[in-house]
Amino acid sequence: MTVVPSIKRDYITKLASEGKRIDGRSFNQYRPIEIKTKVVNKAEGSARVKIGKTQVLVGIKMSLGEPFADSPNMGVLSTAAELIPLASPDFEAGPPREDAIELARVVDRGVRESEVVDVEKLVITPGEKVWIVFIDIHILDYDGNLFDAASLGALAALSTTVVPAKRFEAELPEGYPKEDYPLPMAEPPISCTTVKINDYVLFDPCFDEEIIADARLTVATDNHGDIRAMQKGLSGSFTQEEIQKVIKGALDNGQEIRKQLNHSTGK
Amino acid sequence: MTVVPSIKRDYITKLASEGKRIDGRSFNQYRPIEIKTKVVNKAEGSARVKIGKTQVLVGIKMSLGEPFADSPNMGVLSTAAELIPLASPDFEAGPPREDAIELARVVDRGVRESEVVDVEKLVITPGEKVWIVFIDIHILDYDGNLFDAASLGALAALSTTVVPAKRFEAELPEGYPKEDYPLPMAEPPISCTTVKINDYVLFDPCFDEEIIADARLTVATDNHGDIRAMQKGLSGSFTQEEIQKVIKGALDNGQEIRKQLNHSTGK
Amino acid sequence: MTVVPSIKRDYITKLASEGKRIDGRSFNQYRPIEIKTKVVNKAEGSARVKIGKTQVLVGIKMSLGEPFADSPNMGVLSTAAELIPLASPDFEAGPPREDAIELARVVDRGVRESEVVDVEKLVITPGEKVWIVFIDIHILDYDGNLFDAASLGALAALSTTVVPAKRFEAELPEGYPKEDYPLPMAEPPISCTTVKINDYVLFDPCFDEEIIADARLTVATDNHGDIRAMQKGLSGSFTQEEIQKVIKGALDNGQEIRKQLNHSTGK
Amino acid sequence: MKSDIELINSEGKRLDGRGPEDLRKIKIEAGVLHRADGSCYLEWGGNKVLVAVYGPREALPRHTQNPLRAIVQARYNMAAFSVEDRKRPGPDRRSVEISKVISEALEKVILVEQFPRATVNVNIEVLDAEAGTRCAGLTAAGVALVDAGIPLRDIPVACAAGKIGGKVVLDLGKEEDNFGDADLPIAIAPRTGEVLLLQMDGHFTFDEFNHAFDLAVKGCHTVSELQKEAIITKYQTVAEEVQE
Amino acid sequence: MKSDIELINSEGKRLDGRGPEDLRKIKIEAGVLHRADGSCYLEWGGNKVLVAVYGPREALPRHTQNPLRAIVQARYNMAAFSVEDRKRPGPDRRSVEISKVISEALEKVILVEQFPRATVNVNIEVLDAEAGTRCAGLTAAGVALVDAGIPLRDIPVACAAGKIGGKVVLDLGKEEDNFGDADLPIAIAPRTGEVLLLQMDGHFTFDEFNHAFDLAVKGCHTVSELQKEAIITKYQTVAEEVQE
Amino acid sequence: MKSDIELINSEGKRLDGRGPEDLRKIKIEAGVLHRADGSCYLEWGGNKVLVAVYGPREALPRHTQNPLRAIVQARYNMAAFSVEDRKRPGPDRRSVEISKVISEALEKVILVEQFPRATVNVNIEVLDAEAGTRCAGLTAAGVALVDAGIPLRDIPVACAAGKIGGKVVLDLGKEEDNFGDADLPIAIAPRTGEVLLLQMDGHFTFDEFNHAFDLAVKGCHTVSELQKEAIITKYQTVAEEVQE
Repeated sequence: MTVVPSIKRDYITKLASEGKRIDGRSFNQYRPIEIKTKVVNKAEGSARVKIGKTQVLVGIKMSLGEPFADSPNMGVLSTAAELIPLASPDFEAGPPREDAIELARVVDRGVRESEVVDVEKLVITPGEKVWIVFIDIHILDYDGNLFDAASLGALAALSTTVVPAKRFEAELPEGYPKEDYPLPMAEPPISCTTVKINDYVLFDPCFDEEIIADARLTVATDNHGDIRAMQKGLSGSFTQEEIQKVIKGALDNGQEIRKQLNHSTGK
Repeated sequence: MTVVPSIKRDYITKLASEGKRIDGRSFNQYRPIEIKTKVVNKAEGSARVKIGKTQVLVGIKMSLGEPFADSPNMGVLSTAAELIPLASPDFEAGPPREDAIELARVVDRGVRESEVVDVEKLVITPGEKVWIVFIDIHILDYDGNLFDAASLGALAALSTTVVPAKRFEAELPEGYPKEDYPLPMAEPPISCTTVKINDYVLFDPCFDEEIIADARLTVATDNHGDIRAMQKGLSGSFTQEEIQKVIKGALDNGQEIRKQLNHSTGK
Repeated sequence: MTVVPSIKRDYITKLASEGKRIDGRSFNQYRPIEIKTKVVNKAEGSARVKIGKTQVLVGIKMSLGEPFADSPNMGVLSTAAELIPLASPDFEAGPPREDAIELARVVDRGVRESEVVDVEKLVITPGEKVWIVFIDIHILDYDGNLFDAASLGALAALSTTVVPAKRFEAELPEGYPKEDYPLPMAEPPISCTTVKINDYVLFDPCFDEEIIADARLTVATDNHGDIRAMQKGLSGSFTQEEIQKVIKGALDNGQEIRKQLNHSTGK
Repeated sequence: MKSDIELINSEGKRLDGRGPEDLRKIKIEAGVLHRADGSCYLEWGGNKVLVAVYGPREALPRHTQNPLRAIVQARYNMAAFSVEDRKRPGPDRRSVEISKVISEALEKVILVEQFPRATVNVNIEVLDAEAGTRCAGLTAAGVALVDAGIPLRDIPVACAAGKIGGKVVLDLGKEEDNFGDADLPIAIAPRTGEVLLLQMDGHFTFDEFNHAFDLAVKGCHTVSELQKEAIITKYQTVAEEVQE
Repeated sequence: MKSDIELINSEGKRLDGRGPEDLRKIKIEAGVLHRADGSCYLEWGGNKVLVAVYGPREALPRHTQNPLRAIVQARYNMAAFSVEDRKRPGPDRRSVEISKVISEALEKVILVEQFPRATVNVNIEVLDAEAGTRCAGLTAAGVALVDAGIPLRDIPVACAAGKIGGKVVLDLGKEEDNFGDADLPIAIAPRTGEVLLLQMDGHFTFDEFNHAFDLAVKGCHTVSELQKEAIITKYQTVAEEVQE
Repeated sequence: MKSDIELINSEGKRLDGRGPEDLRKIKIEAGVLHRADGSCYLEWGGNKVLVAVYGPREALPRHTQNPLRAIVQARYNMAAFSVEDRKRPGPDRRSVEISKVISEALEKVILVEQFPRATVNVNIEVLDAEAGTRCAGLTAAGVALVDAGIPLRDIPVACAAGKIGGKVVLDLGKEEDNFGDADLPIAIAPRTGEVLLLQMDGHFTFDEFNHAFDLAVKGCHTVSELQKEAIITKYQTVAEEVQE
C-alpha cells in the first residue's frame, strides 16, 4: 500500500520538475471530455460524461412533494452520489462514506448556489406542493477527478431534463400545464479541479496523480468570469498565489468546457 | 467446520445410494407434521407448525393504512421472517440477512401470487384506506426445511385470522361491518421443498441433509394439480428430468399436507 | 484493563473498611454540586450541572406534533442521552448503546412517572395537536454518577423552560396564548444514586468507585418523603436492609439537593 | 394515568377476581426445544414466553471475551404480534434496557468464574404480552438455565408487587399496570433472599414500599416452587424415556 | 393483477408486435470499463445493464474466506433513476434476494476450487429497468466473467418464458410482466443444459410449465450465441489494436 | 435566497452595529474539562462550542492505523438543541463533510509523523449555532490541541469573510449568512499564511474574492492572538495553582 504510491510519487514529481505529466499533458490541460445526454429512458434527464477514462452517469428523476418549511416558495433539489463497487476495486457497497458525501455536497452546492436551476419556478402551490428534483450520480469508471465529471454530468443531465407534468397530471392543480416542458435552467458555472503535488499544481488529475496528491482545489466559474463556488480538500495547503493561479486556470478551462457542454445539450 | 460436514456428507450419500435416509424415511417422505392454530391471543390469527423437530410460529396482525399508489384497489400484505437466535446457535440477532429475506419473500410470493388472500376484499376506501395484513414468521426450533414450515404456518395462521373490525370501529366508515369476521381466503397452494445431494433428490430435508445439500427446489402446487410458485436455491444445478420429478412429488405430498391443513383449520 | 481496577479495588475497599473514601468524603456524602441554568440560547430551557468533576448539559426543545394514539389528552416527553466521545476516552461515536439507553430511560421515567411536567397542560387540540418536549442530555465530562447529574440537569432545564408559543404562533389555534409562558411544573422528586463495593454502600460514586462497583441503586424521593422511582443496576445484589438504608440516605440527601435546585431555578 | 375503573373493591377483590395477595395462574414447562441447550415455556396470566439458552461457548467476536469469567447476554424480545398494535420487529429502547437488567441479574447466580472467555446466551421471546413480561421472562430463564445444565448458585426467580386504588397488592394484571399507582418488579436468589433485579415506578410511602417488597418476595418464593416442579417433571419424563 | 388489455391477439401477435417465440432486441458489448477486471454492457428490450467483475482477489474481511474455494458475491443494484418512480438508493429486500440467487447460479460455473480464500465480485447495475432485469444481469455477468479471464465451466445465460392471455410465450415485456399469468425466469449452463437459476410465479398447468421451460431453454441458447459474438468482437478489437 | 432586509447601510453599518471589518465578540477558555487530554470552550457571537482532544493513542480498530503517521479524526457535532428547530441527534451529511474538511486542515499542522499507528481525536460539540460554527470549531480545536500538548507546527485558526448587499465584509452573522451574497470560510497556519481550509459559496468577482480573502486572513490573525491569550491565561492559572 505504501511502497507503490511512494515510487509513483517519485516518478510523477520528477516528471513535474521537467514540466511534464505521466500522460503527456501540460499542467493546465484536461483529458478529452465526452458528453452524451439522454442515455437512459426512465430518467427525466440523463447524461454520461467521460473525462479520459473516468466515466460518470447522472440521472434526474422528478416527483411532487412538500417544500422545506423555511423555503415555501422554492422547489427542492436533492443530490446523492454513490461510489458503487462497479467503478473501482476500492469502492465498497454500503451507505455512502465521507468521500461520497463530500462529492454529492459539492455538486449539490454547485447546482444550488449558482442558481442554475430556477427553484422558484418549481413551485406549484406555495408552501404545499413543489417539484422535487433528484440528482443521482453513478460513478461507472474511476480514473480520477470525480468532482468535475460529476458536476458536468449533473449539469448536462439537468439541461436535458423534461418536467414530467403529464405523468403527474392527476396530482397537479387546475391551470398548471399538463404537458411536459423543459426544466428552466440558467447559464451553468463550470467546475474545474486541481491537485497540488509538492509545489506543482495540476488540472484534471488522473487516478495516479490523485492518490499521491497533497491538496485539492475545485473552483467553479461562470460565463461572466466570476467565481461561484470553491472547495479545498486533503491535508495539504495552498498559498494565496497558488489559489489565484488555480482560479485563472479554472476560468480558462471553464470557457472551453462550457462550450462543449452547451454544444452537447444543444444550447 | 469443514471436517464434520464432509464426514456427514459421506455417510448421507452412502445411505442414499442404498435408497435410505438418516432418519429412516424414503426419499419422497415427509416427517410428521403437526399444525396448531390460535396459539397466541394478541394476534388476529396464529399457528404453530412442527415438521419433525423444526418448529415455526406465525402470527398475523392487521391494521388500517393506505394502499400502494400502483394498486389502489388492493389491501396490503407484508411478510417478515426473523431467524431469531432462539432457534439455532447459528442464527444471530440483528437485521434480517439474505437467508431470512429469501425465506420471507418466498413465503410472501406463495401467499400473494396464489391469491389465497383476496386482497381486493381488504379495501375500505379505494386509494385511501385498506387493511394491512402483517405476516410475522418466528422460527422457534430449526431442524431443516424452514420454507415449508413457514409457508404452512402462514397459511394456517391466515386461515384462522379474524378481521378486527370492532377494534378499529372508530376509524371505519359508515356502512362498513363493525363486527369481526373471518379473513376471506381461497384454497391455498402447498409448498414442498427438496434438496439435491449428489444425484439424489430428497423431500423435506432435515438439518443434517440441508447443510450438505448441493441445490434446493421448492414447488407450490394447488388442489387442481397446477403449479403456483417455484424457487431454486443454492449453487448446485437441476436437470429438466429432476425438476419434473420434483413437481410430481410436490403434487403428491401437497395433496396430503393440504388435507392436514384443512383439517387443522376446520375447513 | 484488569490489573489496574483490581489494585484500585483493594485500595478503595481498604479505605472503606476504615470508614473512608478516596476523596475524603463520608459514605453518605455528595461531592459539591453546581447548577447553572439558561446556559445556551437556542434551547427553550437549559442547565449545566456539575457534581464534582462530572459535568452534564441538558437542553430542552419544544415543537408541535401529534399525541400518541393511546394518550390523546397528553403532551409528549422524549428523552435522549448521548455518551459523546467528548466526555470520556471510553465513549464512542455512533448510535446510543445500552448504557446510554438505560440512562435516558431512567431520567425519562423520573420525569414522566413523577408527573413533574403536567403533560395534560401540553395539549392544544386533544388527539390532534400537542406540545412535544425534547429533553437532550449531553455528557460533557465523566467522573461518575451520571444518573444523578443527568436527572438533576433535566429537572433544572425543565424548570427554566419557556414554552415558545410566539415562535409557533401561526400553527396555534385561536384562543390559545400567543405569548411565551413558563412550562407548568410540579415539585420535582430528587434522584440519589449509590454503589455497593463489597458490603459498603457509597452515595454519589466517583469514576474510580463506579468502575469497581458490584451493584448500583438509584432512588428518587419527593418532598413528602415518598418514593417515586427506583432502579437497581450491575450484577451485584442488595439485601433488604441495604435497600432500606439507601432509601433513608436518599431522603436526606434529596432534601438538600432539592433546596439547591429550587434556589438555582429561582423557586 | 388515572382512570375511573375501580381496580380493587372494598372487600379487596380485584378486577379478575383475585385477592390482594393472589398470583395469576402460572404454567411452566422445561425442555421444550430441540436445538437449544436448555429451554422453557412459561405462561403467567395472559403472558406467554419462550426461553432458549445456549452456552457456555466461546464468546465471539473475541474482543467481547472476558479472560476471567463468562459473559451473560440476555436478549429480551417481543414478537411483533405479542401486543395489541403490531410492534416493529427488532430491539427498541425498552427491550434494550430490560435485556440489560435481566443480564445483570442472571450474571449474579451463574458460576461465571468457571467459564473464562465464554458466553452464556439467554434468548427470551415474548409471544403474548400482558403486564409483567420481564418477571415472566426472568423466571423462565432460570428454568432454562437449569435445563441447559449451567452451574448456578441458585435458581433466580422474579415477581412484582404494586399499588392499586391505594392498596398494596401482588402481581399486577394489565388494567392494574395501566391504571395503578405503583409497580415494583423484583428478582431474587430465593435461598439467600438477595435482590438481583429491582425497579420501581409510581408512588409509595416508605411503609407501602416495605409492604410491597415483602409481598413480592413472598410471590417469588411461591413461583420458585413452580420452577422446581417443572424441572422435576422434565427429569422424570427424561428418566422414564430412558427406562422405556 | 388482471387487466382488460389484450396482451396477445388471436393471431399470436403481442403488444410490441412480437410473435410468441420472439425475443426482444438484445445488444451486448464486452470490455466497456477501464478499472474493472472484466465488464459488459447489455441492452435487452428497454433494459440497460452494466456489469463489472473484480477478482479473484483475497476475500476480506478474513472470516468470509472459504479455505477450499473462492466465494462468489454478486451484487444486483437498481439505479435510483432506472424506474418510473425514483427508487431509494441502496439494497432492498428484492435486490438482496436477486443478488443471492444470481450469486448461487454463477458459483456453479466458476472454477471456484482453483481460488481458495478468494472472492469474485460481480457488480450488476441496472440503469434502465423494463421487465427481465435479473435475466439481463445474469447474462451480462456471464460475458463480464469471460472478459475478466475467470476460469469457467461454461458461460451462464438466462432467459424467461411466461404465460399471457392463457398462452405460453418467450421473454415477457413490461405490460406482459405486469398483467400476465405467469413468469418463469431460468438460467442454464448451455453446454449441459443444467438449470442454475429457476423461479416461477403465477399459474401454470404441468403441460404449460413444460412448454414454457422448453421455450426458455431455447431462448437461453439464442442469447448464448449473442454472448459469444460479443466476446469474439471484443477480442478482435483488442487484437487489431495490438497489431496496429 | 434574497430578502428585502438591508444587511448593510450606506454608512457601512451592519445589522448588529458592526462595521465591515469588525469581528463579532469572541471569548476563549482553555482547559475546561477534566477527562479530556485537552479542551477549549469558545464563544463567537452567538456560537458556543466545546472541544475535547484525546490522544495521541493507539488507533483502533487496527486496520485504521497508518504505519507511518498518526491519523487525525475530527468529529463536528451539533447538539440537538443548538438550533431553532431541534436537530435529530447523530451525524448528517453536512456534519460529515465539515468533520472531513476540519480533519484534513488539522492534519497539516499536527506533527503526525511522530506518532505512527496513533490517532488524535478532536471532538467538536456545537452547543449554540449562529453562523460560522466551522470556523469557531476549528479555532477552538487549535487551542484544545495545544492544551493537550500535541506537537504542532502552528496553531490553526479560522475566520470567514463574505459579501452582503454587494459589499465585502468580515465574519458573517446569522442574517448575513442567510441573506448574503457569498461566504468564504478559511483556516490558515498563521505563521506561514498557508491555507488549510477553504470553501466558498455564492458569487464573487475575482477582485471581490481577493478582497474577501485578504480580510479573512486578517481576521484569522486577530483571532490567533485571542487563542494565544487563552493559552497563556490557562498556563498562568495552572502555575499559580502549583505555587499556592
